[in-house]
Amino acid sequence: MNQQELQALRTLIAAHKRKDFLFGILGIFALMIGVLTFLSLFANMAIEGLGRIDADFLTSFPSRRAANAGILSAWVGSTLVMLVTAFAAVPIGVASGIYLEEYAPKNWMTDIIEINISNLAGVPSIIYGLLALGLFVYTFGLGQSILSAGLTLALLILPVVIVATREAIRSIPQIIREGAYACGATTWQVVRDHIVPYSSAGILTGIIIGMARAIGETAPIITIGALTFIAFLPPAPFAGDPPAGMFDWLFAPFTVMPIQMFNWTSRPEAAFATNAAAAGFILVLMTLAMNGLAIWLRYRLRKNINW
Amino acid sequence: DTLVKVDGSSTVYPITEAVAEEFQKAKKNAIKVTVGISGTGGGFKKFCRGETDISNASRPILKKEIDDCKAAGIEYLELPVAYDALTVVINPKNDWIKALTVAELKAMWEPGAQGKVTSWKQVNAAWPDRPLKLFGPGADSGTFDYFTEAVNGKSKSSRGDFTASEDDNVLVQGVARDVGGLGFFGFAYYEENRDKLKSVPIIAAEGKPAVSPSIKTVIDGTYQPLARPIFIYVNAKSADKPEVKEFVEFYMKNAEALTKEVKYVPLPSKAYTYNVDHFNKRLKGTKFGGENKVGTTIEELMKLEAK
Amino acid sequence: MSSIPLTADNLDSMSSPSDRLKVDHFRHLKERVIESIMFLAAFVSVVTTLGIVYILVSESTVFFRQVPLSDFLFDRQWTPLFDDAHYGIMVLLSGTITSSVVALLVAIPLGTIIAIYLSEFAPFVVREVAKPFLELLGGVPTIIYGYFALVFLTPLLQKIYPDLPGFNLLSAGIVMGIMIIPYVASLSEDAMKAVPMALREGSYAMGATRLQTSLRVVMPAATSGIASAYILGISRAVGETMILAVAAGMQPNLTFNPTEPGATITSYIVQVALGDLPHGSIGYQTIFAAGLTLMLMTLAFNLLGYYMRKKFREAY
Amino acid sequence: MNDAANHESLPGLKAEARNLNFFYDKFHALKNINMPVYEKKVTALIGPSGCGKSTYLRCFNRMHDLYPGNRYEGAIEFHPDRTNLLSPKVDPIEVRMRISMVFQKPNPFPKSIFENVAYGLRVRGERTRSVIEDKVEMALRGAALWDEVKDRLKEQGANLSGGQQQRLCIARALASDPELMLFDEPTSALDPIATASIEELVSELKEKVTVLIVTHNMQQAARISDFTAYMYLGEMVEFGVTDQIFIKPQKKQTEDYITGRFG
Amino acid sequence: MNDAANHESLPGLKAEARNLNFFYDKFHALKNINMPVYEKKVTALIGPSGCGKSTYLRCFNRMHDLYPGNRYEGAIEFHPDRTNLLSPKVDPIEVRMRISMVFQKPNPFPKSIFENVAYGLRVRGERTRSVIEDKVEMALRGAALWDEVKDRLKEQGANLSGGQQQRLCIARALASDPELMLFDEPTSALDPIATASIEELVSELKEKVTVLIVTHNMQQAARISDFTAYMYLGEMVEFGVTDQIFIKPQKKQTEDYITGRFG
Ligand SMILES: Nc1ncnc2c1ncn2[C@@H]1O[C@H](COP(=O)(O)OP(=O)(O)OP(=O)(O)O)[C@@H](O)[C@H]1O
Ligand SMILES: Nc1ncnc2c1ncn2[C@@H]1O[C@H](COP(=O)(O)OP(=O)(O)OP(=O)(O)O)[C@@H](O)[C@H]1O
Ligand SMILES: [Mg+2]
Ligand SMILES: [Mg+2]
Ligand SMILES: O=P([O-])([O-])[O-]
Repeated sequence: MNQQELQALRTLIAAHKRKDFLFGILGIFALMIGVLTFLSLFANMAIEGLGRIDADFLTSFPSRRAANAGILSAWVGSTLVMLVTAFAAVPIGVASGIYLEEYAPKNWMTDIIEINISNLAGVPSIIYGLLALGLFVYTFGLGQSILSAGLTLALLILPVVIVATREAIRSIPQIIREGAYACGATTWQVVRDHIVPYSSAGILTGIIIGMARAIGETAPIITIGALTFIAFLPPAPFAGDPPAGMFDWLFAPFTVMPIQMFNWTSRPEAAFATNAAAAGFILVLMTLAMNGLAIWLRYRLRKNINW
Repeated sequence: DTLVKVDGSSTVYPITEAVAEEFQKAKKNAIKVTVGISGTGGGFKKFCRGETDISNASRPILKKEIDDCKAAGIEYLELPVAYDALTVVINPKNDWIKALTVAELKAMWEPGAQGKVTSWKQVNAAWPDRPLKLFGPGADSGTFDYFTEAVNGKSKSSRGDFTASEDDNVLVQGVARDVGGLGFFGFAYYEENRDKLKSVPIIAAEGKPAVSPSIKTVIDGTYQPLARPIFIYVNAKSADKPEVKEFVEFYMKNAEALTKEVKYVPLPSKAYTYNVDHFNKRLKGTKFGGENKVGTTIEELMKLEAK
Repeated sequence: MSSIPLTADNLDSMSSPSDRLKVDHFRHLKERVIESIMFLAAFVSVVTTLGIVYILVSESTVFFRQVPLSDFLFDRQWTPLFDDAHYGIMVLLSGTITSSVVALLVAIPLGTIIAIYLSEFAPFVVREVAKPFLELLGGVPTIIYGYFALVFLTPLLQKIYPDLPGFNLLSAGIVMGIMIIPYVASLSEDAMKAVPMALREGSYAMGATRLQTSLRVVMPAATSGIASAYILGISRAVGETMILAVAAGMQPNLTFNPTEPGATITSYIVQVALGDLPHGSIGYQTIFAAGLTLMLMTLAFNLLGYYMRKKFREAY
Repeated sequence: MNDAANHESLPGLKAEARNLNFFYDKFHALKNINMPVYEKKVTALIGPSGCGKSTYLRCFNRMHDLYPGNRYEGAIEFHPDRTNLLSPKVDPIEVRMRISMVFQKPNPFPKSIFENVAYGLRVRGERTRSVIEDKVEMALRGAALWDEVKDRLKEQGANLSGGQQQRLCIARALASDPELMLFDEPTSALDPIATASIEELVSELKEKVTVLIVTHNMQQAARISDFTAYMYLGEMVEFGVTDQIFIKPQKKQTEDYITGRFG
Repeated sequence: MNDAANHESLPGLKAEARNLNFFYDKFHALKNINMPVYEKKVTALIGPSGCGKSTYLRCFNRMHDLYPGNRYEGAIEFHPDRTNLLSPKVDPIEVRMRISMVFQKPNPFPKSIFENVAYGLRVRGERTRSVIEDKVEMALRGAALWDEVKDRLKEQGANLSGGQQQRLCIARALASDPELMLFDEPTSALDPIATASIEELVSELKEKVTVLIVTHNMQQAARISDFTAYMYLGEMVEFGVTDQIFIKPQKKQTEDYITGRFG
């Protein structure tokens, strides 16, 4: 390569690298829009609400006096509802994703289910509330309970979990499946030993996003009958007389964090807005704590699996 | 479990919440009370299915709901608990409005004004040619129904091109930011936002004085026609349960003080004693004949209830 | 070599498998049971849809018995809760479409750029920290976003564009877009991350830069995952409620201009569902008709997307 | 085609393709193939790239079942009971447990080296730690990889060099004691020494196992196989005893290929 | 090691490894390698599987930069200006534009056959349709693939058979007119005929380009290379003119390997 060509090549590379560099800046910029929005929301809640957060705030029931009001019933409620949601949405979502990718014959039925799932993702959450009211609360007679709420939110986030699972599974190279089948593995063994382990990072993303959405939802839970003033706690999970008593909590009345916040933001007194900010702050921390394990697991998995 | 279930209007919620809080304290948590917010309509839906003991209502029970209750064999007791003064507010920088007549309000809000009356000047030639920006509660709220009936003479008869929100704080924001803004909502919101808003004295009819909303003017019946009663409805069967009976009695005993505390207008003391009497006699049904009546003063209301 | 001629009848006798190769019934049963369980799981979403459709359709029929379909489709006003009731769903559709388009114009470019940046450009630490942070964006209750749009973004936009009303589809849409970023970014990033290194090696070995590799090799290889992320994002935008209820003005307004206030199908539904209206009244029934319309609209989009993907695959 | 059949003292049959056709959707990839596979012998498949060798091999363990649209016609009879491996009544899992395969591109699982080899055993429900360890070691030794990896059994399989990965996959296939082994160019990524040890392994295997091997290397085919089949454009052009095929092929086509520039 | 250097009428140098060490994190994969690469000659790298051939080859185009934890020490000087290819100051992109590579496992892009080959041109900013078409055809012909794919240029690269994919990758590397070409076992997946055409291609390339090729096939090394390097366990055991290495290697180790059971 002569000097002249080399010079031309260097100019070209410099131009390409400039684009690269600009894109890097653009990437940081875009990322910052997201991260800074989050941080400013979070900081705003912290500035407004942090002064309000103390042990009393976490251990008091709601009250008409903003200074006495706390979020005990709300955070306990949210925690229990999320427990139900996770127990329902994760297995059903992951199993659906696996079924559609690994079992279902690739025919029009699967196509319909696929369209159906992305369609469900666009149904407004309150419609899920209306469905759940008819289905869980009345038809199944589960009442206006933690169980109904948890199942409703589970249905709501199912599309995200399913889609994330499917995409994660799709990215496993086919030769890995061939290798496993060639060893004489059954479909279930392939799923258990390969598909699930190698796609778990992506599945976890779906769970993280879905659960984050679920913990912040208000409308569907109001529809099925979450309460706003509730000054007692449901029975402690799994503490009652086994076996029946252990599940009493599932049928208890409840409230959740976003409802408490929703109520507080719509109160006339400014002091309640402070409470709402404080609750929002706690809610974000709860989201982080709830997803912490999933985030950590995903971090480990992403590090280990490279095709 | 001894549990009193209350659900319904968000307008009435603060009062019932206050009562519930004090009641539980007084009973050392031996009786549990839950209060939900699902709107007057949503509340009656549950009430008429027999799911709740008490329904909060910011308007009298309507024909459709009466029929539903009847079909389900639910009988009820109607107890007025307080007054809400709908307050018309403007931006503090608005210096051309000292008072408004109902006719002027009508000129702004009547259906015919839609798209046409867009400037203050069009309502009254003496006012400046500034854009008129209207804010009001959502078209499905009791507050909206009442206001339209009082101002335009017919419930739900209104122009549609105003900014609506279920959340009165949003309306506060809207008017506080717009010099040409005008809105209406419950008195409590005005009380809490006196620094951001100005209330408008209302002239009920030609020749009447301009009256500002306040506890006093509501009680003495001069704030007209925008003061409206709010209610609780008690399921007649539940009324026989000791815990519900105790709760209702406690409600009536403490309503006056607690109503004031949450910035609503209490009824005169004798109204509450009358309510207890009414309750104990189990006088079933509604006095409003399935529709909203405008301009019922406390005096009239008590006469009505005494019938 | 045993050259028994292959005829129809010995083919038949042959196809009865020996004991050793016969389907192991116990294992087969176990597999079938597992498959059935998985199928049931997948069927949950079908049942959910059927349930939703049943509720929407059965209540809508009551509605359409009283409101002619032509009014519903062609009236240019939406005032079902007013005395002078009009039922022109176009009004709400325009709000839904406008706000969703604004949201997607924010979420898709930003989300994609972030995904590429995190997957191909960012140092390891940045990537692993930023991703969960972004995902928290999806966990902030939407009511907070609503207020963010109303009291922060709108005044900010008014500085640039003073005529902007205090309630508008624009700032609600933008904030909605930001909220959706994690859907697009996180799932796309996963898809890109899963592209085999061998492909990247192939591209870098040709002298390609990161950007070239990302755009020309990684993205095409991750198309399926990115498309799914977009579809989820679009769906989320169409179904979002609270932000619009707070910040967009709830004012039924037939417009595609984002700087105007507007109402969407979702904000209308939540307003009515949680409001004062007697259930079962015609006003209340409108939410089912509106919900059904939204569902049909997303169905149309999804069918279009499905058709295009099929087409695209064949064209390859 | 029938030279082999007329050959005296023929060994027993392990399998036999009869009028085998295979379609990738519409693409007719294998055309009416008839070929015996003799028991405890090595049969080599040769032919130019793209002629259908891999496709044919993958019929034996029903790999094509994994993809919709693929279609078999005809039969592969599996002896002694002459079950048609391709029959829908035959369990492909059972088939694959008894017939194992080494692929053209090495495809280690993203698991440790040890787990890669142990996988076949785990699938068969083997749980005893010591049994698994013994078999893994034996398999790795068989695949001439033991010395290189014995100290790094816990490392990821993907961290190995190309040739090591290929041997890892061979070990994986070996570990599960199959009756018939399918090799798709197992030594293409290997150096002569590793190749030699794999060839040696194949010769040893012959005592217990039947082997079907695809190779591009004529010398290899000549060295290790007892029978050779030459394929071209999806057809079986010639099948016979290896010596015969290499010394005196019946078809001009075969001769051209074998005596090609490569000698 | 320096036999070659003493050899008379030596061609010009294209590159030279000097005290090159390479580490996969803690694993010391290349140990103090010194080796010249002569201009417009073919240099073959031989050695047992896992000895570090791929690792060494990938140093030349800085492929290891893509993974964290990898570390180079020493230098690969690139002539005529003797820039150290491994220096952080040298732009890996420029290096890769001038030095192209064919990988051990074929890795076609998820694009059409045409776009796979055109990729290098597009990366270089070439836009003219006719130029691209010409170069693509030339490259495909060079890689002996044109006849097989000329009617299906729009099909996905991944739909090709293993050997076809490998040739596609060779075409891709060819299309961008590099100065130095790195081949990592380019013919391992190929049948003799395709192999022969690739070998022919390499011989033709020599007129314009320098070639560094990893092969397991001793005959191939002997046939096509001018110089041969024998590596073992990360070390460069012997380097020299091919004929010399094959006929009279200096080291016992090399002799053992070359005259192994294979030769
Ligand atoms: N999945 C597929 N879909 C359609 N055609 C295919 C598919 N896989 C392979 N083919 C085609 O089938 C023919 C036979 O392919 P096969 O992989 O069996 O060749 P091969 O003889 O193994 O070649 P090689 O030696 O290059 O591996 C080729 O023409 C190939 O292009
Ligand atoms: N990513 C990696 N991390 C750690 N060790 C590695 C990695 N890649 C390769 N090795 C090790 O480095 C050594 C050299 O590997 P390399 O791939 O260079 O071998 P090779 O000579 O090309 O062998 P082959 O002929 O089998 O391809 C081997 O011992 C291998 O296990
Ligand atoms: Mg093949
Ligand atoms: Mg290698
Ligand atoms: O919640 P409301 O019925 O008072 O609007």
